[in-house]
Amino acid sequence: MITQWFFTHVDRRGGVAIALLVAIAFLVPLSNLLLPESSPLHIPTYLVSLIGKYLTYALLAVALDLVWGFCGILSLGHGAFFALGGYAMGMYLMRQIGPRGVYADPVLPDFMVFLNWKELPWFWYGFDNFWFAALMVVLVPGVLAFGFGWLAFRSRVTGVYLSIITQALTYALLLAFFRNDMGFGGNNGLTDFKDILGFNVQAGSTRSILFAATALFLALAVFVSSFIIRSKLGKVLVGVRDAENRMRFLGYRVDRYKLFVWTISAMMAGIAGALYVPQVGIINPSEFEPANSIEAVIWVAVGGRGTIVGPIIGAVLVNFGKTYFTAAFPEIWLFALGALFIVVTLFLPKGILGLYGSWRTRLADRAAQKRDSTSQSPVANENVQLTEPQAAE
Amino acid sequence: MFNLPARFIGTLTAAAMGASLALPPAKAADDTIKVGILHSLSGTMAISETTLKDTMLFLIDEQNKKGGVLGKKLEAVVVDPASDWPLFAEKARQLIEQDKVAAVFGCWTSSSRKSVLPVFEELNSMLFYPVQYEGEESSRNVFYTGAAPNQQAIPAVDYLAKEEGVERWVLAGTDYVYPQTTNKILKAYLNAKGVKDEDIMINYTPFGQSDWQTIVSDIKKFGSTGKKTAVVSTINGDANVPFYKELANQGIKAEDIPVVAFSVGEEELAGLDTKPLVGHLAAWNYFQSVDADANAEFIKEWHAYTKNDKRVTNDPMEATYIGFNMWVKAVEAAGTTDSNAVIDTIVGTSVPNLSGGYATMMPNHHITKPVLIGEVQDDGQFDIVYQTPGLVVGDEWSDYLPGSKELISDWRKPMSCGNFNIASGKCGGVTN
Amino acid sequence: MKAQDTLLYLDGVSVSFDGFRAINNLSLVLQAGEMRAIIGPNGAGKTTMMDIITGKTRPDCGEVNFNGEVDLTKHDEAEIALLGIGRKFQKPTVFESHTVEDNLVLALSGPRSAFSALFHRQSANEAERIEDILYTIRLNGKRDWLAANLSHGQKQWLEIGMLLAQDPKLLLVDEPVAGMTDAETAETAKLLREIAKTRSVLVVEHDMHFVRELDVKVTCLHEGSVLAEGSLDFVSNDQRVIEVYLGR
Amino acid sequence: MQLNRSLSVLLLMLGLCFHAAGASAQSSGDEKLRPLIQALAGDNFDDTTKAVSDLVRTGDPRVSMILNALGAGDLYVTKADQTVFLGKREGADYAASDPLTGAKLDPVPRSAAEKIKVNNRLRRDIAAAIGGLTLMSDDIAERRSAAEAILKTRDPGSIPLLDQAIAAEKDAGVKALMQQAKAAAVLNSEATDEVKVAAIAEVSAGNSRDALGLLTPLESVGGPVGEAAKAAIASINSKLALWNGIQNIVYGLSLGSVLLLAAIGLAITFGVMGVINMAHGEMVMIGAYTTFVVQQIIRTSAPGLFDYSLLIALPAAFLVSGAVGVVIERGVIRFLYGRPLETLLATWGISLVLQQAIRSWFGASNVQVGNPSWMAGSFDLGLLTLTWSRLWIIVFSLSVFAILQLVLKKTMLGLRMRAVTQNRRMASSMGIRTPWVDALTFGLGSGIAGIAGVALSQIDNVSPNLGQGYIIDSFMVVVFGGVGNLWGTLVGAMSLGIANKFLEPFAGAVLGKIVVLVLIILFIQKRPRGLFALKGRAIEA
Repeated sequence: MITQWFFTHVDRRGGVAIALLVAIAFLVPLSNLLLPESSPLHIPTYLVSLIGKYLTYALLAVALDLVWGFCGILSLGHGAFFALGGYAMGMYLMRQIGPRGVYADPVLPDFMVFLNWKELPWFWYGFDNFWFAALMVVLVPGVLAFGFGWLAFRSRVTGVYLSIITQALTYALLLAFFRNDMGFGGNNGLTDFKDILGFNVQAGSTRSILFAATALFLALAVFVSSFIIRSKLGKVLVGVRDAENRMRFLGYRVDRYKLFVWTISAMMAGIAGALYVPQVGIINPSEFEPANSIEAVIWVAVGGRGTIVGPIIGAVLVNFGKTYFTAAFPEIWLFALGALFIVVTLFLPKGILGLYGSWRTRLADRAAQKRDSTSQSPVANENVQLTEPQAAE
Repeated sequence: MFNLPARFIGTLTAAAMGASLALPPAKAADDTIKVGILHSLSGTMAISETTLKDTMLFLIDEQNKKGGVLGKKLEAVVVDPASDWPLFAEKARQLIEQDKVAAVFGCWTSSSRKSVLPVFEELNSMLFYPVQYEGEESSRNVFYTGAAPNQQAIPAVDYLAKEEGVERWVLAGTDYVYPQTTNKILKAYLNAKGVKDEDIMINYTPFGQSDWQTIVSDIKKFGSTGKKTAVVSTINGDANVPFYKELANQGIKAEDIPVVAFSVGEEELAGLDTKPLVGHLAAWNYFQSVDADANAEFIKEWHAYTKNDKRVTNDPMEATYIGFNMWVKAVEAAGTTDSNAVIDTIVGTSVPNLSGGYATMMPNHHITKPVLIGEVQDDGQFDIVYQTPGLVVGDEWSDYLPGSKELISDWRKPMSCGNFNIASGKCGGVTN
Repeated sequence: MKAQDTLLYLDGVSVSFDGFRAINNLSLVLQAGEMRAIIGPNGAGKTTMMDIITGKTRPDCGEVNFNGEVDLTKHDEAEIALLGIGRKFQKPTVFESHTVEDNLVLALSGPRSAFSALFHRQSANEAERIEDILYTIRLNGKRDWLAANLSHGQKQWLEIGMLLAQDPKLLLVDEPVAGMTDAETAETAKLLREIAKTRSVLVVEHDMHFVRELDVKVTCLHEGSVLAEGSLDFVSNDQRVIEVYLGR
Repeated sequence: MQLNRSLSVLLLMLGLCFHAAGASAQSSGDEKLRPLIQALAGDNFDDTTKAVSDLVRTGDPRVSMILNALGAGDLYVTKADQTVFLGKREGADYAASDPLTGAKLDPVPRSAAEKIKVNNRLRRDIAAAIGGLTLMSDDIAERRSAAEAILKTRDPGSIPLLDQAIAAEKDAGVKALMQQAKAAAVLNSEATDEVKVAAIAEVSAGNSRDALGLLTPLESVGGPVGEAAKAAIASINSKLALWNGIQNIVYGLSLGSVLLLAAIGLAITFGVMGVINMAHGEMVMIGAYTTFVVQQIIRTSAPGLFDYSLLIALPAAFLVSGAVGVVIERGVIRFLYGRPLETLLATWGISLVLQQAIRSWFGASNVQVGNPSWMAGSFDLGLLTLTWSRLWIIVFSLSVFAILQLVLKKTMLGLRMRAVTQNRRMASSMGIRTPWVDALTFGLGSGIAGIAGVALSQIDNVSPNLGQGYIIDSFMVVVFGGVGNLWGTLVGAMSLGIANKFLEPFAGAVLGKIVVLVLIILFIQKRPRGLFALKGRAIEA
C-alpha cells in the first residue's frame, strides 16, 4: 500500500535516488564505525564529514531547483536562506556550550563577553532549546522568504529583476551579519561548538549520525519535491515557468503559487544550512556571499535543472571537483573550474542528466523511426527540457 | 549544431570526472616529513596570503639545503582554501588526516583560524599562525607568531601620545572582529590615560570600502579643533589603498594628522605612490628596513629564491620565518614530529628573529617581539622611528577587556590550560 | 437596451502610454450570447482593449463593466478569468512542456488554490469533459503529445480548447487564424460559430475572408475609438473605414 | 612645542638683522656651521632637534637649504666616520655632495651610509624654522608656505616678524594669509582682550575649518574673548551645516560617477544585449591592468610622458578589453543567445578564468598605478574639499556617457546595434550582418568597461579582485535604472551615489549601504522594471 502510494508520487529516477540515499545513510556510518581502518571498505571520518557537507549542498541545490528548474524563478540569493538556517542551528550550538566557553560565562557566548555585552540580546532567547532552534531553522528562512516573495511576486517582479534583488537581499544580509553590533559574532561568526543534543559534535559517532540525518533529509527533500512536481500544483508551476500570462488568464493566482514554492524552497535551504553547521563546525557571514549563491545555481545547472536528481549530482560533482582541484592543482585550479562551467553551459545545456535524457530520447527516436517513419516522437518524455522561457524580456 | 562535439566533450568531461573520483593517493611518507601550507591562493585573501605560501616554500627549500629535519627532507603540501572559510576547515582536515602532515603553517584572517581551530584540536595537530590578530584566544594546538594587540596597538598609541603630543584620536577600522576588539582595548586604554570620550571618534566601514571621501573629510573636521589629532587605522586589506589615495589627495599630511596603521606593510604600500604619504606610520614587529645582518641575509636569499629583487618582505613573513624555525628547533629537540612531544618541547624555544634579537615561544603559545614604529618613506619602505627597549610578550587575554582581565594561559604541565581564571583559581573552559 | 442582456459594457475608456493615446474614449457594448468581430488597422487599439477587459492594463479613465454588476477595473487577471472571461493570445500560448491533456487539465474550471492543486485528484467528471473538449478541438488522437510538438494550427486549437475548459461566459479571441491554412481557417470559423452558440465571443481579426465567414456584427476601431459598427457590408461601405483601413 | 617658542625668539632677532648679515659672513660661517651640521646626525630625535635650533641660531642663509634637505630625507651620514653629506640614490651608491658648498664628493656605497632620521615632529619643527627663515624670501611660493607654517604653529613669537613681512608684502593673497597667521598667533599670545577680539574677527573671515580649530580652545575662556569666540564659532557652524549638505551632494555625484563608470559597460552588454555578464568586473580589471602596463612602459622608456600616461592608457584599455570582449562573444556568448540565464553561468566561469590568468601573470598582490600630477591633490570649493582625481572622474564619466549616447544615436554602428537588438530577424534580412554587430556591441561594452578601469585605477587598488568589488553594484545600478535604458543607468548611478552619501553621516558606512540595498529591493516592488521602464502594451506570450 505504502509502496504504491510512494510510487504514484515519485518517478523511477527519484525512487532510485531515494533508495540510494537511504542506503548510504545507513551504510556509510556503519562502514565508518564498525569496519576496521585496514578494511578496504572502511570510510574514514574525513570522508564522512566531507560527503556529509556535499549532501547539505545537494539539499540546497534541490531546493534551488524547485524554484528555478520548475518555476523559473532564478534566485541568486538562496545562500541567504541556507545561512539563516545555519545561524539558527549555530545559535543553538552556541548556547549548548554554556559555561564551557573560554570565559566560562554560563549564558553569554564568548564573543559577547569579550566585546563587553552585558546580557543576552532578546533574539537569542529560546535557542538553548533544540526544538525551538529546529523550528527557527525553517521558520526564519520561511518567514523571510514569505515576506520577500509576497512583495516581489505580487508586484510581478520577474526575470533578471528578481534575480538581482535576491542578490541584493543576500548582500544586504552579508553586510548586516558582518557587523558586530548585530550580535551574531561578526565576521568570525559562531564557532567552537561542543555538543548537539548532548553528544559531542566532534565524536565520530555524532558525525555519522549527522551524516545519516543529512542523507535522510535529502531523501525526504527528493520525495517532497517529486510529490509537488507530480501533483497538479507542479503542473501549474511548470505552466508558470513556460507561460506565466497564460496561467494568469486561466484564473490562477500566479503570485500565490510562486510564493508557496518559494517559501517551501527557502525552508529546505534552511534545513540544509542547519545540517551543514554542526558538520563544518562554523557558520559565519561569508555564507551570505553572493558568489556562494551563484555557485549553488551552477551546481543545479551542471546537474541538470528541472530534474530533481540532477542538482544532487551537480552539487556533489562540482564540490568534489573543488576539493580535488584545490589540493591537486592549488595554483591553477580556477582555470579548471572556470572551464568546467563554460564547457557545461556550451555543450551540456541541459546538464549531466539532460545529456543522459537526450541520449535516451535519441535512442527512443531511433527506435520509433524504425517502427514508423514519423520523425517526431509523440511520446511524452519527462526528460525533455524546455528552452528558456522569456525570462529576461 | 553541437551534436558531435557535444557528445565528444561530454564523454571527455564525464571521463575526467570519473578519473578524478579516485583521490590522489597519499605517497609513502617514510622518506620525507610533510608540512602543510594552508594559505589562500585565490579569492579575496590571495592578495596577502600568496606571499606567505612562497615564503614557506622558500623556508622549506632553505631547510632542505641544510639537510632537512631529523635527517629527512621536508616536503611541502600546498592546498588552496580559496578565501572560503569552510573550505579552510575541509582543507585542514585533508592535510592532517589524508596527507598526514607534521604541522600546518597557514591562515590569515581570524575567521579562517576560527574555522580550522576545532579541526586542529580534534585531530591534535599543530597550526602556526603568522598574522597579527585581536587576541582573546589560546589553543594548545595553535602557535600565534603574529602580534597580539599589546604588541602592536598599545605601543603605537603610546608613541603618538608621547612623541607627537596627540590628544584626540580617530579609531577607524573595517567592521569586523579584529578592529572592534582592538578599538575596544584602545578605548579602554586611552580612557584609563585620561582621554575623554569626546576626544575619541570611532568609525567603521564595510569590507572593500572604496569611497572614502566622506570619512576622510570627517577626520579632517574632527582634527580641526586645535588639539593634535591622530588616526589609528585598523582598516583591512584592499580598502587601504583607496583610503590612502584619498588621504593623499585631500592633503592630510602626516605632520598635521598622522595615521598609524596595523595592517599596512611593505606589501600593501607596493600598490601605492607613497610620496604624498611620507610620515604616516605603521606599527609592526618587523620592517624590511630593519638594519640587522640576519635581515640583510634573509632579504638577499629571498630575492635570489624569487629571482626578483623588487619583491618586498613584511611582518607576517618574519612571523612565518620565526614560526617555522621554532618548529624545526622543537622537532630536533624532541627527536620526533609527534604533536604531543613537539607541543611540550616548543614552549621556551628561542630562535633568532630578523631584527637582530630572539623570539621565544611563551607558555601561552604567543611569542616575544620587539615593537617597531615606522614612518612611510617615499620609496615604499618604512623608516623606523621608535623601537621598544625590550621584548614584549604577547598578551593573549587583554588586561583592558573586562571579560578577560582575570584569565591567563599556560600550556606547560601541570597547568596545561588556555584560560586559567586567577580569580576563581580554576581552568575556565573545557581544555581537551 | 436592458441591462441584464448586456454582458460587457465599456464607456469612455481611455489609456495612454508615455503620451501615446492607445485607447481614446472608447465605448462598446456586447450582448450576452453575441459574437462580435473587431477589425481595424495596426495600432488601432484592439489588443490594448483586450488588455483592459482582462485586467492586464488599467484604463486612465472610463468604465468597464461585466455582467451588469462587476467593475473589471478593480480586478486582476486571475479574478477576471474566474469571473468567466477567457482570452486567447495573438501568438498561440500553450504549455509546451505539458501534454495536450495536461494543458486541458490545467485549464479546467475548478478550485484554483495552491493547496487544492497540491492534493488534486482527477474526477470521472473531469475526465469526461476533457474527452469532450479533445473531440471538439480535433485533438483526441494526440492527448499524450507534448504541446511543443503540435503544429501551429493545432496549438491555436488547443488554446481555444483550454478556453472552453475554463467554461467562460465571454471569450476574447485575438487573431485566431493567423498563420493557418485555408482549410484550417474554415475549420476554425466553424469551431467559433459552434462555441458562440453557448457563450459570447469577441474576435479580433484582420482576415476579411474569415470575418465574412463568421457572419456577425463588426466593429471597426481606429486610433483607439470606434469608427463604425454594424454588419460587415455596412462597415465595409463606410467611407472613413475604407479610407483608414480597407482602402489601403 | 617648547622648541617653537625658543626658535621664534631667535627668529625675531635674526629677522631684524638678516639682510645685514650679507655674504661676507659666509666664509667665516662655514667653520661655525660644520660642527652643527655634523650634530644633525645625533643618536636620537632630541639631539637632532637641538642641532636644528643651533643651526637656525647662526642666521646663515644657507641653513634653510640644509634644513630642507633634512626634511626631505636627503641628508645621510657615513657609518665609518660620521660625515654628513647630501645624498642621492644612484644604483648601489649614493651620489654625494657637500651639504654646505654643494661640492661633489666621492659616491658612497649604500651599505656604508645611513639616512639621518626624521620623524613627524621634527619635520614640523623644520617646517616652522624654515617658515621663519623664508617669510621675507623673494619667492612667493616660499613666502606662502612660510605663512602657512606659522598659521599651523601659531607661535606668538613670530608676531613682530609677521608685522614686518606684512608691511613688505605685495601679493594680496599672501598678505591675507600672513594676516591670518598673525591673528592666529595673537590669539595664542598674552595680548589684551581687545586685540584678541579683533583677531577673532580676522580669523573667522578666513578658512572656516582652520578658524574653528583656532577658536574652539578659546570658547572656555571667559570674558569678551570667550563671547566673541562663541559667536564666531556659532556662525561658522551654521555655515558648515549648509556646506555639509552641499558636500553630500558633490560627494554623492562623485560616488555616482564611479558607479556610472562601472555600470555603463554593463548597461550595454547586459542592458542592451541581455547577456548577464558576470565577467564585466574583469573587463574593468583588465582595463586597470592595461593602465599599469602602459605606465610601466612609460616609466622605463619615456618617463617624461608620465603625465600623459592615462591619455595613452585610455585607447589601449579600450582596445584590450574590447578585444577580450569580442573573443568572449565569438567564443562563448554567441552560442547562448536566447538563453540569458545561461550566459550567467558561462560568464561566471570566464570571470574565474580571467581572474586567475591575471593572478598568474601579474601576481596576486596590488600593482602600483600612479597618479599623474594633474590627478593629484585637491582644491577647496568654499568649505568643501574636492580632489582633482574625483573631479576628473566626474567629468570623465559624463563624457563617456555622452560619447556613448552619440555612438548609439548617430553612428551606423549604433543604428545597426539598435536594429539588431530590437528585431534580429528583420535586421538580418535587411542585410545587416548580425553576428558581426553582436561581436562589436559586446566589444563596445567591454571596451567601455576597460576605460572605466583606467579611471578606477586612480582611486582604487589594482589587484585581480578589482572587478569583484564592482560587479554587484553595477548590476544594482543597471537594474535600478531600468534594463536597456542608458539614461536610467545615469540617473540610477547618481541617485544611488547621493543616497549613499546622505545616509553615511548618520547611519555609518555599513548601515548606509544596507539601507540603500533594502531601498532598492523595495523600489523594485514599486517599479518592477526599474526607474526608466519602457512602458507600452508589451503583450508577451
